[in-house]
Amino acid sequence: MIPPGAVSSQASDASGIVLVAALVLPLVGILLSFLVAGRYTRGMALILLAVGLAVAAGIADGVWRTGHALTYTSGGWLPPLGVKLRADGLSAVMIAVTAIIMFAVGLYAPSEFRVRQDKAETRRSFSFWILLFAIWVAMNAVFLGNDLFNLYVALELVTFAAVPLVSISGTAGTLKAALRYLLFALIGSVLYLLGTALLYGNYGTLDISLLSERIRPGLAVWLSVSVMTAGLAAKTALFPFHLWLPPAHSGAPPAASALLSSLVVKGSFFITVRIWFDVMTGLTDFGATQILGAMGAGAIVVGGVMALRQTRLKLLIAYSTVAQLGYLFLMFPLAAGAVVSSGVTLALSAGMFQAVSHAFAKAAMFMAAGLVADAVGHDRIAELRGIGYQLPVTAFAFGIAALSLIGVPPTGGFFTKWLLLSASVSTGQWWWIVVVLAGGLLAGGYMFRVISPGLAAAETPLVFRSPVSRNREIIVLVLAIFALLMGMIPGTPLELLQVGRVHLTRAALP
Amino acid sequence: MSIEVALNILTIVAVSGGAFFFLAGTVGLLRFPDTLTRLHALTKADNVGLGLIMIGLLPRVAWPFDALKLIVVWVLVLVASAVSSQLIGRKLWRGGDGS
Amino acid sequence: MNVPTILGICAAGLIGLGLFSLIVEPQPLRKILAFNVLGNGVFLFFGVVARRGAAVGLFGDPIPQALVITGIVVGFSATALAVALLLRLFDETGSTSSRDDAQKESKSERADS
Amino acid sequence: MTIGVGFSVALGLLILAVAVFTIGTRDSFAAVVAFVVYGLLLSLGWMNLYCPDVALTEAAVGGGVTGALLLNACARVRSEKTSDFKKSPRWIGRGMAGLLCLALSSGLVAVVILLPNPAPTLAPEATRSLSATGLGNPVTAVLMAYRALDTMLEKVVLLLALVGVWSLASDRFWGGRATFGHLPEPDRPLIFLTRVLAPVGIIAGIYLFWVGADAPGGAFAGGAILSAIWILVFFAGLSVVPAVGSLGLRIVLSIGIIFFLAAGVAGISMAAGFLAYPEGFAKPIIVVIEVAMTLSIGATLGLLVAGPPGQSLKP
Repeated sequence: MIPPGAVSSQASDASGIVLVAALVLPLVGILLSFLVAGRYTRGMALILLAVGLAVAAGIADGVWRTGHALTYTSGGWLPPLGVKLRADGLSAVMIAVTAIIMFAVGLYAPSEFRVRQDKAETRRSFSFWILLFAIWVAMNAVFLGNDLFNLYVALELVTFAAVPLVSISGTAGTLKAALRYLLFALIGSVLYLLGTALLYGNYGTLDISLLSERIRPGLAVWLSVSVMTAGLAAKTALFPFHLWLPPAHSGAPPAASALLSSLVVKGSFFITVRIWFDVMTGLTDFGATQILGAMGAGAIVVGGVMALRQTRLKLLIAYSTVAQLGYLFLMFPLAAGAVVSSGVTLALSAGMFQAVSHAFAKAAMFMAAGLVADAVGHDRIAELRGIGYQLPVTAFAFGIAALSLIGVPPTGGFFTKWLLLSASVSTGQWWWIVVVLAGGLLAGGYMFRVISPGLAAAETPLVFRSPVSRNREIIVLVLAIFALLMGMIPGTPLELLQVGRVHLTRAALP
Repeated sequence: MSIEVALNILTIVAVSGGAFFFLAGTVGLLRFPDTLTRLHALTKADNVGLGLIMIGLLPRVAWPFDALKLIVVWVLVLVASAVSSQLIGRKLWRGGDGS
Repeated sequence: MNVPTILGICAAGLIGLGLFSLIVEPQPLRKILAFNVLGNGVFLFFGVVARRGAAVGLFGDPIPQALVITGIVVGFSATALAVALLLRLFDETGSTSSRDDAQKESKSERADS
Repeated sequence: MTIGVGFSVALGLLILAVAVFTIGTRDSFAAVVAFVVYGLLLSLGWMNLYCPDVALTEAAVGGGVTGALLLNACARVRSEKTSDFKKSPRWIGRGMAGLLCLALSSGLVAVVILLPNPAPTLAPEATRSLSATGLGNPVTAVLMAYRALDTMLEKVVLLLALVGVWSLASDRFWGGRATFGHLPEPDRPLIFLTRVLAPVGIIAGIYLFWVGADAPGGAFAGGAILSAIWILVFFAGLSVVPAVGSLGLRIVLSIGIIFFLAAGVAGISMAAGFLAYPEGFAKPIIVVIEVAMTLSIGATLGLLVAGPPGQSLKP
């Protein structure tokens, strides 16, 4: 059926069908683990996650080969009436990262989430796998959405998938953390929805591409972008809205923490990028982006200082997430200060590169911390002396991830910082250089606090409660190596990130 | 006087009367001293008020479906309010607090 | 002044009230109520937009109406999840407060910055 | 028109007043009751804006089921029913928050007054494409055809909320039944009411969903009414809440998504694409999906109010 007003050739872009697969696959996973939960879940999950890798590769390949964004119009109803899915370079990269980390988490997921042959489904096994798929569909929906309300639903999917993961262990502390997280997330999404309403009321469309053509500066746009950004910042745990993150991320089981810290917070960040770069094309106000950058700088400093003061490994990693999220927001002032379009590209690449390399490094770190905590039964840093000799693979993986967060060459983190610094230099905003360097020093400091006792010789070896699975150690190591590789093969991902960008600074161009 | 005018007058009188009873019931709810008397004011006055409004509206709607819907609504509200006030009263009788 | 404008001003008031209560209210149950007041304000704003978009014989633009219906159900889901968390927390600790540790943290943070 | 404007002013003031009371009163129970009133007044507001579909959904979900949920919660945390202002931020913090919210409200008022004239609208597009869907109610067409993707994902949100609520159970009760906290012994009048209301409610729910294709109504309003009846049946003790481990229950809960997804995928080969319906069959397919959705919504809303399982199957 070709609806009136729809252009058939665009209505079902054949190559765009792979975008649908990225949504349908995890949905099937949710339904199957809801209905036939039990001992088949894990095997089924791993198959679906492996197919997911192929789908992600297909999207990246499609975007790369065609050189422009893939689109798919749901139901053949063209915007503004209908909803369009769109994968540009940013989406393709984030979908691929999500698929890789999902697969790793699926393999890593500890035995408490598996169901033995003779046992019935447990609460944790039931919830965990459904929520894993839920995070997957939510993230893919965020990355593919090209419609503000569709993105709202995707944001809510993220919330409803992430909050129960925080409280899955059911202790009072995690319940508290989950409730606080939920309340923050709800404020965030309702503010985002308010901004959506303002934009629709003024421009009569929710489609990002159409909106960017119609949008004109004015009170309504200014107000809607402010409330949306504030809401999304609350969901991303950007300083000063970061208080919910450390207890939530450190209280969850390690497999869940890895998802929350590496992916979930990037969802709302990604939508912020969409709004500032794609909706507000060329309207970004330099002063406003300085505020966003200042919040990022605050996050880097406060997160770093707080991480230095932690005595528990998982809390330290969680505070390091607060700090690392700060770097993401430096891209807004750097892009707004750019006078040529390549400067915008540089800033955008720096931010997205940080998102990706932090995702790998942080997932590896939380999983490594989980292995350590499983083995010795606690995560008190002071009592982990000599762990490096007893769990060399895990410690090595943790070390690589730490080097990437600090920004030591040749890791992905180094490359990110290098991009940020060159963007700061080229736009003459020297103050961000200070922040980036200070952040690196702080990261060096708090990571040293973990690594130094870990590599010290202990008089008595630590007693392990349970042996550490070699396979799980290798998964962690592979993720850490991804964080490392990001710094060595920067060419292709950088070009891929640029595919489908409608550039960018209309204001910057004469 | 045509039938239409008569129906109009019926509607005006009945709906105004109904509104008055609602008002009286609400004043009772706010001014009476304890739960039982408030309950009394509310249920009595509101049921009469609703009945009057229904009578006033019946000539305004299409026969038979919309009118039947109105009547069903009225009956359901009567049953629900009777039962809920009964439940509140019973709770009080068994020694709940009267606040 | 017409009907949509009046209800739009009402929506603006509800949004401010709800957000204020959400920020300052310490009790989670009251925060949940505030979230609902705020959410309904946003929905009402959509309704104003819908009504203003009346055209071609329709009394309003159907798109925002459909968005609100979706939004109401999502808002209810959120309320249900929050209430379940709160009740479980209450069973576990005898209190619904999610704040005490937050205040401690913010205090210690103020101390070092 | 002036009487209409006067009515709107009064209604708007009343809504604001009830909202102020909801937020300001110290007694949480009174606040919840006021919130239910607020929901009902908002339904009137929606009728005032000529949005009957939203009014129905708001009355059923926003006021009704949410009210039941919050009242139940309030009764269970009775011991701390008064709002504790000592713990709230100091007056400087409150003042800052107040100023911020006042600024937001003022900005919004300005935006409302400055909204463009004529207002941008998709009503013409929505009407023009209506014939292709075979539906008469444009709101249903938006939900089930134009923006079907959102509706489907939102069904997933609803299911996830339930999974989240269930995941808060104690491990020992897993597989068991939800308990609504602890229900009191049902009273005889309540049982009588339920017996009278249940058949009427089921008919009303089905009717609302059925007319939704062409008139105000639809799966959400219908499902909400079915759930309300279901909750009443539990309260009256006429039936037990199904166990979370029951496969039948899980099929009912997910059948809306399953049908939606199946129709969507079938559209790839049999129609213009994902979530497109084949020409001439749009309406029957939509109705079938809506039947499944109404069932799923009713069951999910009811179980969301019932809470996590708190009673194991084996005593």
